[in-house]
Order: sequence, then C-alpha cells, then structure tokens
Amino acid sequence: MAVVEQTKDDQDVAPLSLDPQAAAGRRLGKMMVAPGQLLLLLLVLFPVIMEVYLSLTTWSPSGGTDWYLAYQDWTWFSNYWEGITSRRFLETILRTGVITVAAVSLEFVLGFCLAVLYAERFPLKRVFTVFMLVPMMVVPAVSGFVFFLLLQSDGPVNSILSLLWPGGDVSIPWLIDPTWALISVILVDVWQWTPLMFLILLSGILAVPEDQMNAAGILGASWRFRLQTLVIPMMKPIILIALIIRSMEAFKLFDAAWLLTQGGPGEASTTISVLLYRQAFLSSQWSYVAALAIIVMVAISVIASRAIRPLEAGQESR
Amino acid sequence: MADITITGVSKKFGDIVALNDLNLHVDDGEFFVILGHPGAGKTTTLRTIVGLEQPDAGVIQIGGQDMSGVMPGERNVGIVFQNLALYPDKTVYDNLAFPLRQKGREVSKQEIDQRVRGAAETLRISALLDRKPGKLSGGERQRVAIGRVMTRAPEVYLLDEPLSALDALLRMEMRSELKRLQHELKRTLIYVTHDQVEAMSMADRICVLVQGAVEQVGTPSEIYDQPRTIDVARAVGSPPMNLLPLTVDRSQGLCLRSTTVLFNGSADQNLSAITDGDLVHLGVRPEDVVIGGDAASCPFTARVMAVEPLGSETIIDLDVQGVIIKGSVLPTAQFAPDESVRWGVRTDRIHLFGADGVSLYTAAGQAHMTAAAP
Amino acid sequence: MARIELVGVTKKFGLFVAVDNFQLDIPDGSFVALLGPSGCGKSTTMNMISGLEAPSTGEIFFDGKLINDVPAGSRDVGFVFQNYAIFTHLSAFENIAYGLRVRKTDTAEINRRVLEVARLLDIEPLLQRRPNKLSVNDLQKVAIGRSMIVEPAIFLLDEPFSNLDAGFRGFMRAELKALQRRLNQTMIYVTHDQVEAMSMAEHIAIMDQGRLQQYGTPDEVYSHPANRFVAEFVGSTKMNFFEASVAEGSIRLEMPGSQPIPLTGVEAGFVTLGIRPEFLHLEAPSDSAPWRGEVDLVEPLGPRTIYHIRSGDHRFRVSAPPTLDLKTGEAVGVGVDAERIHLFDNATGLAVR
Amino acid sequence: MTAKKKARIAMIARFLIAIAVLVVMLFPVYWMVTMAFKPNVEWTPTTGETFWIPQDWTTANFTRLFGIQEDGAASFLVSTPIDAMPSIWHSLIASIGGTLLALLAGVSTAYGISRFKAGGGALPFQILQLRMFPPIAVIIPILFLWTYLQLFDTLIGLILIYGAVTFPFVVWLMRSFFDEIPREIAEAAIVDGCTPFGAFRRAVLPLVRGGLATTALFVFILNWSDFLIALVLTDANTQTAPVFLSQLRTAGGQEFGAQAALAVILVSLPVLISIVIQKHLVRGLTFGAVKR
Repeated sequence: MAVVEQTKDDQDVAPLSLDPQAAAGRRLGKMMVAPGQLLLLLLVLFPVIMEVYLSLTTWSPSGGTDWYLAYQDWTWFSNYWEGITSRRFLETILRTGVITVAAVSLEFVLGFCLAVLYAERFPLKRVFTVFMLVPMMVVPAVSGFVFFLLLQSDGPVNSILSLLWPGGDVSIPWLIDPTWALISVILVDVWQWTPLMFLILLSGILAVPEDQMNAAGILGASWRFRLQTLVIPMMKPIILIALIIRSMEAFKLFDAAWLLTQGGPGEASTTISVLLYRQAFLSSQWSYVAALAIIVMVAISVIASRAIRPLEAGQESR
Repeated sequence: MADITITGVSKKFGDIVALNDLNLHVDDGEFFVILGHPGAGKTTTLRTIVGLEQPDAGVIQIGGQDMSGVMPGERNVGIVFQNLALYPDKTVYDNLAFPLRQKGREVSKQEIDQRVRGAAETLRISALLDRKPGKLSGGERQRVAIGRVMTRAPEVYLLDEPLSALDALLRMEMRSELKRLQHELKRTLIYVTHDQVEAMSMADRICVLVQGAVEQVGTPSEIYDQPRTIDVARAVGSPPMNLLPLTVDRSQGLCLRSTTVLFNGSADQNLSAITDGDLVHLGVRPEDVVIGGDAASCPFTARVMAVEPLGSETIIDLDVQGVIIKGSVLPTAQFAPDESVRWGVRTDRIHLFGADGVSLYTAAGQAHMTAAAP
Repeated sequence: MARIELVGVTKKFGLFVAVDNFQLDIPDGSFVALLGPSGCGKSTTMNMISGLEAPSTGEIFFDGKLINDVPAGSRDVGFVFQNYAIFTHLSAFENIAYGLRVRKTDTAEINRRVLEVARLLDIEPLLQRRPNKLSVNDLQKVAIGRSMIVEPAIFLLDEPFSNLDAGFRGFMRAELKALQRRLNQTMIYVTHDQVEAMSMAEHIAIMDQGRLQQYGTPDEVYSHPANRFVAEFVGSTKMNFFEASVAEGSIRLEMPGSQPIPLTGVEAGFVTLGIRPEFLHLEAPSDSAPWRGEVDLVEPLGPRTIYHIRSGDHRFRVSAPPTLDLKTGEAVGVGVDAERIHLFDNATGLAVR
Repeated sequence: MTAKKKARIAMIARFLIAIAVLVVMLFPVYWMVTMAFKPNVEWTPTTGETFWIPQDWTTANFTRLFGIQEDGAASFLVSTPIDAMPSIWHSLIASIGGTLLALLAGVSTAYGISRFKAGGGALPFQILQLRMFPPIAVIIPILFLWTYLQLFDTLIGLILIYGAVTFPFVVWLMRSFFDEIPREIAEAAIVDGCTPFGAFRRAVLPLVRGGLATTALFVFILNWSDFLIALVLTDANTQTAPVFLSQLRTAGGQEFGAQAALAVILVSLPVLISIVIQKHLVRGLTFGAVKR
C-alpha cells in the first residue's frame, strides 16, 4: 500500500539545533499534525491491514466464525487470481473506464464552451452563474432518483423528445435497454458535473491576466486568435486539474448509478463501486471483495501518485 | 545598554549562502543603517538578531549577553517587517496593545491604555485608534507598525525597508520624521534598506553589505568619500560613481592610459603594488566631472550622448570610448546631444580601484594626480 | 508617426471622475511624459489613447482623425504595460513575433524582423528563452520589442521603469531616449517619478485628481510651476512653503528675525511663498541675513547635504554643499535667492509669480 | 456605431444561448420540485398525459413524508405510514458532527503543513490519496471493525467515518488559506511575546475565519450528500435521509411524491449554502488548487 509505505518520510532536514525557538516550532508542527496522522492510522492503516488479511482467506460472515478467526480459511492469493482472471471484474473495470472517459470528456467539452460563453459580457450573467451551479449541489443520490423519474419510458424526457421530434412518438428504453442504461448513467454524471467543469474552466479563463489579453488586443489579435494562442495554452494546468479531479470522482461513481439502475439491467451499467457493493452485500463474498478492493486501491495509488502533482503545483503557484 | 555585537555569523538556506561570516558592532543608541542590494543578506541579519532565524555558526550578543537560546519574545528587540505584518483583524489600538497583553508581561489595563495612547500621540495616530489597518493609508500603516514596537519599549528597534511601499514625497517626510523619533527615543535602531538616499540621510553609521558579508562600515561621509571597494563606491551616490577602466604604464613614473586618456601620477605615491600592464578602475563621482571648462581643467574631448535635466542639476552623459561617463552640471549650462565637449575630472577627488575591486588610492583632498591629454 | 489631440476628454467610473475635461495636443514625433501621483488619472488617460478604455465624453484625434470608435487593435499604437504583460508560455522570440503572427506574416519575414528588433535591443542571445528565465530588465526589452515590431505610429509606455533596479533604470532611461530619437515616433510614457519625467521628456503633462495641472518643458515646470501642486511635486527635494504677506513692495514672513525681501509687481495681500531648498543658502548668523534659525536635522546625501532649519514655528529645508559641516542645534543665517521666489494664491494655489 | 451595434447583437445572442442552456440544466430540478407539489394523480403515469405544470398544488406529499395523517381524501392510498423526520435528524447530526471532527483534526494539520512543513513533503499527498479510493473499497473492513466495537448503526460511528473521509479535504483547503497569510504575521506575534501556538491561535486563526467557515460549509455539504457510507454502516436506528429516500422507493407501493418531497428538502440545504460560499466554490471543489 502506497499510503503505508510513504508514512516514514524524512524530508524534515532542519539542522538539529539546541535553540528553543526552532525546537518549539518543530514540536508544535509535530503536535499539530498528530491528530491528523492518528486519524489516518486508525481509519486507514488498520482497515487496510485487515482488508489484506481477509483477502488472503475465504472467510465470509455467513460462515459463522468471527472475522479475526479468518486465518482458519487461509488461501493465499487465490482470491486475487480469481479476480484478475474474472471476466466480470475485468469487464466492470473496462465499463467504469468507458463511463469515466465518456462522461469526463463530454463534461469538458460542454464546460469549456459554457466557460467561453460566460467569459464574455451579457445581461444577468451573475444570476445565471448561480443557477448554473445548482445541479452540482444536488445530492448525488437525489439526482439518481430524479433521473430515474425523468427517464421512465413514458417519462417527461421522452415526452419532450416526442414534442421536438418531427416524427412524433419517441420512446427510448432509457433504463431497460443495456446500452441505453449505460448512456443514462453517463447522462446523469454529465448533467451533475458539467457545472463543475464550467466553473473551474471559467475561473481559468478569467485568470488569464487582463494585461496580456489587452497586449494581444492592441497588437490586433482577434478574440479567437487570443483564445488559441493565449487562453488555452495558459489554462493547461487548470484543465489538467479539472480533468484529474473529475476523473477521480467519476471512477468512484456509485450513488447516482445505484439509484438510477442498480447496475442493471443485468450488469450493463455496473461500475466498480456497484460491483463491490453487490458482491459484498448481495453475494456475501467478503474475502473476494477484499481482494478486488486491494487490487483497485493499488491501481489507483499508482495512478494517483502521478496525478496529484498538478494539484500540488496549483497549491504552490501563488 | 543595548549595543549589538555580531561575531562570525553564517547562515545558509539550502545552497544559498545568506550570511557569510558576518562581523558587526552596533553602538548603544546608534542609528545604524545596513545598505545592500536585494539578496545581500540584510533581512536575514535582522531576522537573526531578533531570533526568528538561527545562525548556523557565530554568536549574537545584545548588551553583552549571548542571545543563543533566548526566545524572540524575550530579547527585548522590536522589529518592523517590510510588509509591516499588522494584524488586519484588530483595530489600531489592539495592534498596539497586543505585545503588552502577552503572558508573562503582566501589564495593567490602565498601563496598557497609557502606553498605547502615548505611542499614538508621539506618532500622531491618536485619531486612528479605532480603525482597522485595512482602512489606513500607507503612511499611517507605517506609523502603526512602529507604534506596535514602541509600546513594548524595547532596547533595540529593527526596521526592514519600512519606507519602500510609500511614494516619493511621503518617503521624504517619513525619513526626517523617523530620524527625529530616534533622537527622541535614544534607542539603538538598525535600519535595513537598499535605497542609498535613505542610508546617507538617516544613518549615524552605514554598513554596506555585499553577499552576506560586511564590505565597509562608516559614517555617511566616510562611505561616500572614502569607499573601500568598488562595490561600496557604487552603492552610494546617484547617479553612481563613474568607473573608467585604465591600464597602468610605469615606464615614466606612473601613467594610467586608455586609448586617449592619460593620467600622470607623481612618483611619491605609495602605489608600488600595481605594476605595468595592470588594469585599474578610475572612480570619479558625477559632481567631480568637469564639463566645458578651460583646457587646464578639461583636457579631453567627448561626445554628449544625452542630457537629463533634473531641475536642480543636469546630468550629461558623455561617450568616452564606449564607456558612459555621467557628469553633473548646473541647470543653467547648455549642452545638446551629439555636441562635442571638453571634459576633465577634479583630480583631488578621484579614486583608484585595483583589479580585485579594492581601493588603492583615494585623493581625499590631496592632489597627486594630474590629468593630461596625450 | 502621428499627432495626438485630446479634446475635452472625461472618463467616469460610476460616480468617480478619473479624468476630467482633459485637453492635450501632442505634436508628431514628440516625447511626452504624463506625470502625477498614483490615482491621478494618468493611466486612464493612457488607456483611452490606446483604446483599452473609451472616454465617457470628449474626443481623441490621431492626425486629425477621430478615433473614438476605432478598436484598440486597429489604432496603430504600441503599448508597453507596467508589468510588461509578457506571454509567459511563449519564448522571447514568439513574444516579439506575436504581432506578426496575428498579421499572418510569412515565417522568413518574421525571422528577419524579430532578429532585427532583437539586435536593436541587444537581446539576440536570449530569443529562445522562456520569460521565467529572463531578468526583469530583459523582460522589459522583450515587451518593447513586441510593440516595436509592428512599427506603430504611437508608442505608449506605462511606468516603464518602476520594476527595474536602480542601476539599470538610469541606463534604460538613456537607452529609451536614444531609441525614441532614432525611431522618431510619437512616444508617451506614464510615470509617478518626477526624475524620470524631467530627465527624459521633451514635454511633461502633470496631472492631479484627473485634471491637467501644467504642460510644458522640464525647465518650465521646474522654474515656472503653474500652481502649488506642480511646485511641490517637481524637484528632488520638496519646495519650502511659507505663509507670507506682500505690502509696500516687499514680502514679509511671520518668522522671528526675518527681514522683508524687496519684491515688485505683486499685489498687496496674503500669499504662499515657495522657494526650493537649492535657492536658499546658509551663512553665519548675522543681523544682515534675511532669515535666521537653527539646525534641526542634517541629511547628508553625498554631493549635497539637506539641512532642516527651525525658525520659530517654521521648519524648512536648505540644500548645501557637503563641505559645510554644521551640527544639530547650531544657529545659522539663511540667504534667499529672491529671483527664485514663487508666490501662490492662497485660495486657488495658482502661481502669481 | 456599427461596432457598437455588432457588440449588442452578440450580447443578446449570448444571453439567449445562456437561457437555453439554463433551461436544460434546471429542468430536472424543476421536475423534482413540481413533483413534490403534485397530487399523485398527476404523476401516476396511467393516462399517458404529462403534467408540465402542477394543476393542483398540494402539500400532501410533505405531510405524508412526515407521517401526518390527513383525514379523508388521500388516506385510502396510504398503506403504511412513513416518517422521514428521524432520518433527517440523523443526517444533520452526523453531518455536523463529522464536520466538526474533520475541522478539529484538519485545521491543525493544515497549519502544521503550511507553516512548519511538518510530517514531511509527502504527507499532503498521502492525505489526498485517501480521497481517490472508492469509499466502498475502504468501508468493508470498517464495517467489521465497527461491528466489533459496537459502533455499527450508531451516530458516533457515522460521525467518526464522516470526519475521516472529509479530513483530507479540510487539510487541503485550509492549507491553501493558511498559505495566503504572510508568515510575518505569526512571526510578529512571536516577537511580541506569543508562543508559536499562541501566534497561531491569536494572530493567524482570526485571519482565516472566512476560510474556516467556507471549509466547514463545504464539508457539511459533502457529509450531507453521502449515500454509500450510510448505506453500509447504518441500519434502522440511524438511517440517514438519502438512504431513507432510496429505500422508500421499494417500501411497498410507489412513493414518488413523498420521495420527491424529501429530495427537495435534501437539495435545498446545499443549494442555499452554495450561494453563501459562492466566492470560494472553485477553490473548494478543487481542493484549494484553483484559487481565482
């Protein structure tokens, strides 16, 4: 576990001096991070060790033994092997990847267009900005519920499409057809999180120094030209931050998906989180789930250790 | 007694050497200015004196007492930071009272009130006591920062570029005001600045700091008239001292040449250290450059590059074989760009610096050198 | 090359009047400084000339042509921003080339012209560097180069020297002045530093509170300030002011032991007398000295020493050569160069002499 | 004047596009709100007719939600009485408790990192990494641990987890606020005689009050929005509102009206808060990385 390994970090290279001022500072620093480190220890380190332990057994609560006696059912890495050779698990990872990529790229394109729109002046812009943010304030479980209502075969979305469509009666099987169900899950995520993309990208556009925009303007550059040569290149770090944060969250998708489709029909819209939940609580395969969770966490740790860097850069650049 | 002695202090930040074997003595009650470029180690010096930085090596004594191991709050030293660091959420009154309300300083409410109002009176900010720093002008904020130090009545005041954020007119006012204040308080005051005008006009003594080490310590006139090195020479004076590179020719006594300029030195000068072919720099301040005089005082000719009228004086830029020599003339003098003029220097006011930048010779009122055209 | 006229230009931000009925005629090819304290409206004026802001009322003409509705990009002006507004993600080369890229100039031509400009500014070796690898001084040159390359008719510089270190500032002053002479363009720069204005400009427009205070050569604004504000703002050591009264062909001060100074051609009444420290001189305290006082504070500056003299309730400054070594508390006499006395109306602040 | 005219037309065009987008974005919210006020004949899709605007506004869904039995009319539909009130209380208490816990641990950690670089350079990363894991992956062992410690289905157990999950968020956000305070402020206080901790408490902390409030509200929203953790770690005793909402759906018969009413209540709090903290929204949502 990356989290565990990195805890012993000795970047604190301050020379050992007998001076009370420096020592007091160091001591205070240590004391101040102590509660946080304790929290990490208790609520991450311990559960993770426990999860590793369980994943090496075939223990299940339905077996009647307490979890700490799980060593009686020791199996070494068979759960892991089962996981990485399981077509279902690999398909779910792939599916989650597809959902993440599709949703985040759609959110990015829409969010960017909206940000460009909102970078210019028009009446009531401030009020509109506030309203634009409402979807992301909707509790994710609620948005799952609301879209469940909207996307019924005879629900309002199909009704609206029927009104707009010249042919008349549109009846898309949003939640029933496997492909459409996947699209529906993506749709909810896009609806809910495009405002976040929009907001981050807008602040990126507005952060391009006015003087630089003016300098280009005086040199005769059109708005389009400035967008291409100044705004987008300068926004690169922010774009990266937005994509990373959104991908991180999209990969964890559970609430909305659970309330919308419960991963169905079949497993057509099952994300990793949904799969783990189902396996644990509907199939009681605890040790197997533990192994899958470890695999996912290791994978994410590897990706995350690279992905966090732009966020840190954002913190540093002031 | 609060004299300050700094002995062999060094401080590194990673690979950057901020202070390099710094030795300094500041007398009790002195207005002491540390002058240097950004990055010369000025601020670090102040921070080590107040105890916010620990020297890697060396000792700091205040009033003869070793300060290592003494907490900043117990050193009886007050500091005004460059960004002032007022407490923005507290009123001026609370800012001034803050140091008195600390544990271990059992000061009665009445006493606090008295001292805050006294300091405010001295600094003429009594009317502002209820305001927050955000609502004050630059000059007022400045006074509050000084006031916060004053209420504690420390033995030593440290000021880090306190006037840098103010505009020119206000800076001029605050300069004389600060000097007056120090006269009244009679406390040791160390003032850090990169502005030579502030250093010259306020200091009892100036310390020129270069790359974390003391280059020269002296009264303003010593620093101005007898700079020990080129760095010191260029640190004070505006425009800075002109420096003309010359080659030494000892074939006939002592001659300094460039292609056309030549100085003759008399044989009695104690300049045995320099030898034939050495490169030296002739230093001359703009006010000691004579332009448009008779052949005796102005043996050379040069082209005028630029004329900069400043009102009380006019600066003339001369092109002397690619080196710009700036001369200060009276505003009534009329020169035009590209004009060819005669020029010379007051040979009783020149300086010579060796290749290592250390002063070899300062005329200091005694004429030993004469200027001559070839 | 262009002549610039501002006719009755006013700019309001809400209720705040930034520039108030501003009139200025800048002849073609001249070098003009807009001088004033911060917040006086000089930058706003500059922005209106460049087209970054539109005047609330009034008209701006370039060579007699009304340009109020011409967008900034089409006005043919070069603008060097105070912070240089360098495009941080582009190399020095691409920064300078930007204006030509906008105009879709072909690559060979761009290379040629960028090199030409870089040579002129002496930054050829730095062209491939990113801005974060350039010194402030070089950044400014890049900014100038970026404006120069499109050969604008008018060159505008906003506080061009405020970020430079002191040594380089003097150098850049001379450099810019030479550049202006060579290009022979109309060049306007904004500054709050009277030294920069005095030393470089052919003409200085001094502004305060949105209004033009005086427009003239450096010598005019120094020797004949139009009002008290100009008198105070120009000059490296602040002018001394005294309450005074004029009567019977002479001027009197309420200062202990002061002699009336003969003065003709001024109406009797109360005025403010202004005199620069450099036109007062210290002498031995004698009855014949016009003013008397004692040394309050000494500010040695090197070539000059400023003495603060106290006389009764009055405090004033005298500039003296450093050879005169007076100590605090010493009594002195003060001589007055009567020719250099300025008189200002108490109510309007306008110069009456 | 043509330039001005053009600018005007462009402005109107932008305005119209913005309205169109807004209509699409807000429609689901509109549907949810109107649903909450529609009598069930208007949402029961039997007639094939869609009621875009409620014809007959009613608060029956809310009264039903809180188990208030109205005499007469609607009561024949009601099979079992429901009461969402306890779940809302549970949500509130757990969210507030979790927020306080996260702040308590997070603020001091943030200052330690910002001011003293305590814990080394990697600590902030380790902390942030926590937020990248799917909660379900971490929550399973906690379920056993909680069962063992008898914290399962208790508010304390929920508060502990909420605090831990939002702790990284507090650290990163507060750190970005602390980083903005010049270090000289704390140093001035130290020279004035404070201890290092006194400088933090008396000079620095008052300056981040705004940031602290923003962070608290943010964390509250995060906790309030949780579904999965509560789904796993609670049962009948401490069910939170989102879980209640999801289970109402299958509680026998269609309860869309009551669900929508609960949804409106659930959503209104974050929306209101978001208006209050609008200035810092971007910063919060990007863990302090984008500051505006």
